[in-house]
Amino acid sequence: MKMNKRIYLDHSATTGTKQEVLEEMLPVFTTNYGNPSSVHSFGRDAKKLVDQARMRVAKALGALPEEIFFTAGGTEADNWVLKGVAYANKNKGNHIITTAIEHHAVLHTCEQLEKEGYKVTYLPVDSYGMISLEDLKASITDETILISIMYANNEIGTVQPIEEIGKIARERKIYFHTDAVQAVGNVKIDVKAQNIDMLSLSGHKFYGPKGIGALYIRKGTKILNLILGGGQERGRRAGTENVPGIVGLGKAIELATENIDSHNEKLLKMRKKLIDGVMEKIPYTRLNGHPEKRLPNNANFCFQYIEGESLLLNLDMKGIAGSSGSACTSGSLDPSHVLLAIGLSHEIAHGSLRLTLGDDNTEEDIDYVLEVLPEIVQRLRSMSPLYEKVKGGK
Amino acid sequence: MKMNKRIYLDHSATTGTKQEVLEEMLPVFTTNYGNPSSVHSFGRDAKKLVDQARMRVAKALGALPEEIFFTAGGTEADNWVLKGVAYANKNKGNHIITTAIEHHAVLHTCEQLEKEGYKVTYLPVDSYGMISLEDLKASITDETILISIMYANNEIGTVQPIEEIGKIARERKIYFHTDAVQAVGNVKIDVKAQNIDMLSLSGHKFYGPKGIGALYIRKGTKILNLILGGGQERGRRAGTENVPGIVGLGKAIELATENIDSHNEKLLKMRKKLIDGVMEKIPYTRLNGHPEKRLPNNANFCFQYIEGESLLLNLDMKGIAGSSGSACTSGSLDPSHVLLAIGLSHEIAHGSLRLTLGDDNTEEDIDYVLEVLPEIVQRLRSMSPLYEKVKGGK
Amino acid sequence: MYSEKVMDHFTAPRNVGEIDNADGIGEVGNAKCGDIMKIYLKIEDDVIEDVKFKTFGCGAAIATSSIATEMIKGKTIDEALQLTNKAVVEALDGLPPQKIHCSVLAEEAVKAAIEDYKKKNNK
Ligand SMILES: Cc1ncc(COP(=O)(O)O)c(C=O)c1O
Ligand SMILES: Cc1ncc(COP(=O)(O)O)c(C=O)c1O
Ligand code: FES
Ligand code: FES
Repeated sequence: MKMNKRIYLDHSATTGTKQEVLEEMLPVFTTNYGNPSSVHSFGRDAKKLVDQARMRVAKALGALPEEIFFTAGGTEADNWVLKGVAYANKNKGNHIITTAIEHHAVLHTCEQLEKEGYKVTYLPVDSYGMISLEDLKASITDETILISIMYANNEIGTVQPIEEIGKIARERKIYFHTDAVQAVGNVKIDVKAQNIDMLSLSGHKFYGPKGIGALYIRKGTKILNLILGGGQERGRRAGTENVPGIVGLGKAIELATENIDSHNEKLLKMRKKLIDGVMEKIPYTRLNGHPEKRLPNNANFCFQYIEGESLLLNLDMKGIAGSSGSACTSGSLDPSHVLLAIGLSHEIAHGSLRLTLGDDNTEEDIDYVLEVLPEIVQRLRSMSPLYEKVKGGK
Repeated sequence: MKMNKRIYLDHSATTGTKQEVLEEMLPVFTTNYGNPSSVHSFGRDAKKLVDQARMRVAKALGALPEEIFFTAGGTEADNWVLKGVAYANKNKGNHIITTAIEHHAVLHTCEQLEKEGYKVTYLPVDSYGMISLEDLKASITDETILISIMYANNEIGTVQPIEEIGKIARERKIYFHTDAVQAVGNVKIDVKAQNIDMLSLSGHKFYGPKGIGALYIRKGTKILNLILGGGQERGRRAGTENVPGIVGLGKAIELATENIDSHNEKLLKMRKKLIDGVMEKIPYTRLNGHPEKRLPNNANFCFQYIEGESLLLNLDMKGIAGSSGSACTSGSLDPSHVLLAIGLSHEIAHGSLRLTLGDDNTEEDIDYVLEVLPEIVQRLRSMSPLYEKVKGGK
Repeated sequence: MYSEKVMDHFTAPRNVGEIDNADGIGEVGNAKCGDIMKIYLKIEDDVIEDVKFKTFGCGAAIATSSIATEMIKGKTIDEALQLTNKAVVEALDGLPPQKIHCSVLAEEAVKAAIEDYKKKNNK
């Protein structure tokens, strides 16, 4: 099969590493390859690089450098927060509040904690994927030790009222963690102003490398370690530092936060064109997520009567890379828990398509999608026993 | 300070990434940057790369590809084994056997498990750093669920009788894990022939990238997950795969195992020259570790009457990078637990120097060390109140 | 992920559509992933003269529907009843393990359509 175009519209799954980021990483592989724990010059050079990256991450979040801890990614950061805070604060209580639409890194860790005797409240969301602050307040008990609510959802892009949540948590003296893996680079973050106590991020979501992330932990937060061993990261996270990854993460977050306004402006314009075009050209289509309070790069649709995987495969053959919350793509039996949580039926959730824009996309990419997608949907619908009934009924 | 030479003799701390390894990684950052879980061509390309790397790792160990799981490094692999096996086999027993000279990734996790009610036996070692098989047999009880013994020690280089340990474990139907972080690339490994059930490794110790490692888990082994979240690594280790890191690890382990004979021959020759030279030129010196059963790249000395950190700093000023088990370099109050376990006094352990050779070293490097080191030791000794007494007594 | 054969039947599915006044119609749903397959048969003298399908499902579901219709066309209903999901998977040069259940859908849809025909004709 000859493929002329490759249009990547799956930036929420992962992004390519920017050239400028890679260039800072390269000498760290082959020249400044020392172990930051070593006493000699190779080690000191490496340590300087790690310190510089830590400062860059801190600056991007409005945190102090000593509040930043590097991890192997967003998943490890999420696991660390939940277990670390739960185990360290057992004496204060055993209740955790989160939402029904968190990433599995949070949800599966919560389920594990439930098995160990912790109580977890999974806040519901409305049809836009928003939690209710009233629900949150009502769910707080004297036993509540942690509120963990994602900044922005990875599937439908809905952005939660983080500042308000932070205020409520601070008033009640409960730790507040936010999984900001999808938010960094798309949303302006200030952990102090927003009363965030802990925040997870992952390099490969904002044009940095894969396999590196960070956890911001406000000074004074009681949290146990997750990964035990050597004294790296000031005794909080063991394992030889991934120095090239850390350097890349530092550069990537600097670029992402410096350029956030122009980045967002460009993405919002493309997204509007995409959403308007799809909604206009394809009937029986629904936009998932909040119409305004959503990530600037996220478009998520449900096309009734068709199924996500066959849609993705067809798009792929036309060179377009997207994703779907369909059960058929996930290898699990149910479609995405996020789509179910916003109230979609299994059948509708089945036909979801997520297109997430990035810095490398152009207006022409959108034109091409708007040319190709309606045809594909039409073709799949013509094969669908469900669509037949609708047409018949018309 | 002008530095003419930089001679890296700290390859057990970390190695630089080989050019050939880096070259395979580069396109994965910027071109084949897909998420291996994605349905589209970017995802499939990434998945192919991960599968290829998994095959390379499997081949190097004599394992099956489906027995290899990628982690963020040796530390995570060690944490995973100990917690995962302990929690999964609670019903069978609560006793773990390890050694007094393991890496902290193993030791600190064992200490954590002890707090949770598990019993841990730390086998002692002889003055060469060898465990005794009789001790091992005697320490096995009906409650023993795991034997975790490192393949080769990171400080003194002593290589344990892995095959014999594997046999004992298999006969008693106890899981056997070995931390082979220092062994891979230096020692020939065959997990099936050696009856190894689990094995940890870390890319940056054999000219691969930092921040990537792997755990081999023999099919059928009962072990719980450590990092929870998405369904990556066939549901066993969550988190978006570090694809460039995985590709680099695969290439590095292939190179390391292909070239092991010539690598070892070269290192052994240099090491002999180094050890013979040092022992001959510097009095009151002791070689730590086993004289023969040791890693081909490891030389570890104790120079009486001087302290490791000042030695390292002096060497560093001459462009030589080494390491020490001195308390002053470790940030902890005690010198290396390994040096204490082989029976050294605090005072002697204080004066240790580890020089670990690598592919980039030459005979000239050794000549230079043999020229510079005796002078430095002499100078430091001349400043030492302890040495004064010795000389006085002569 | 998918074999060339699967991709071929997925991109150019054979026998898509409906048959007016079909002699037998089978519609089955896949309890596992919520997908639906519908098969229409035109039968004369217990021989399947024509067959069409419609499917709401993944790539594997579409490909299995397509090849299953090819495999039963021109066969007697007794022969068609012998069709197994295993035969369908083999004809497609295999399916990924998590997609085997999709082939069960094809087998069930064929059987349901023949049952429908038998019931209508009191056989
Ligand atoms: C919201 C959210 N949290 C956590 C993660 C996990 O990050 P990683 O896969 O980099 O570990 C992801 C991405 O996969 C995500 O989108
Ligand atoms: C024997 C041994 N085990 C485990 C580790 C931990 O590996 P890493 O630091 O890559 O996580 C090391 C190296 O630091 C080691 O030498
Ligand atoms: S029909 Fe859903 S997985 Fe195949
Ligand atoms: S004398 Fe300063 S730390 Fe040892």
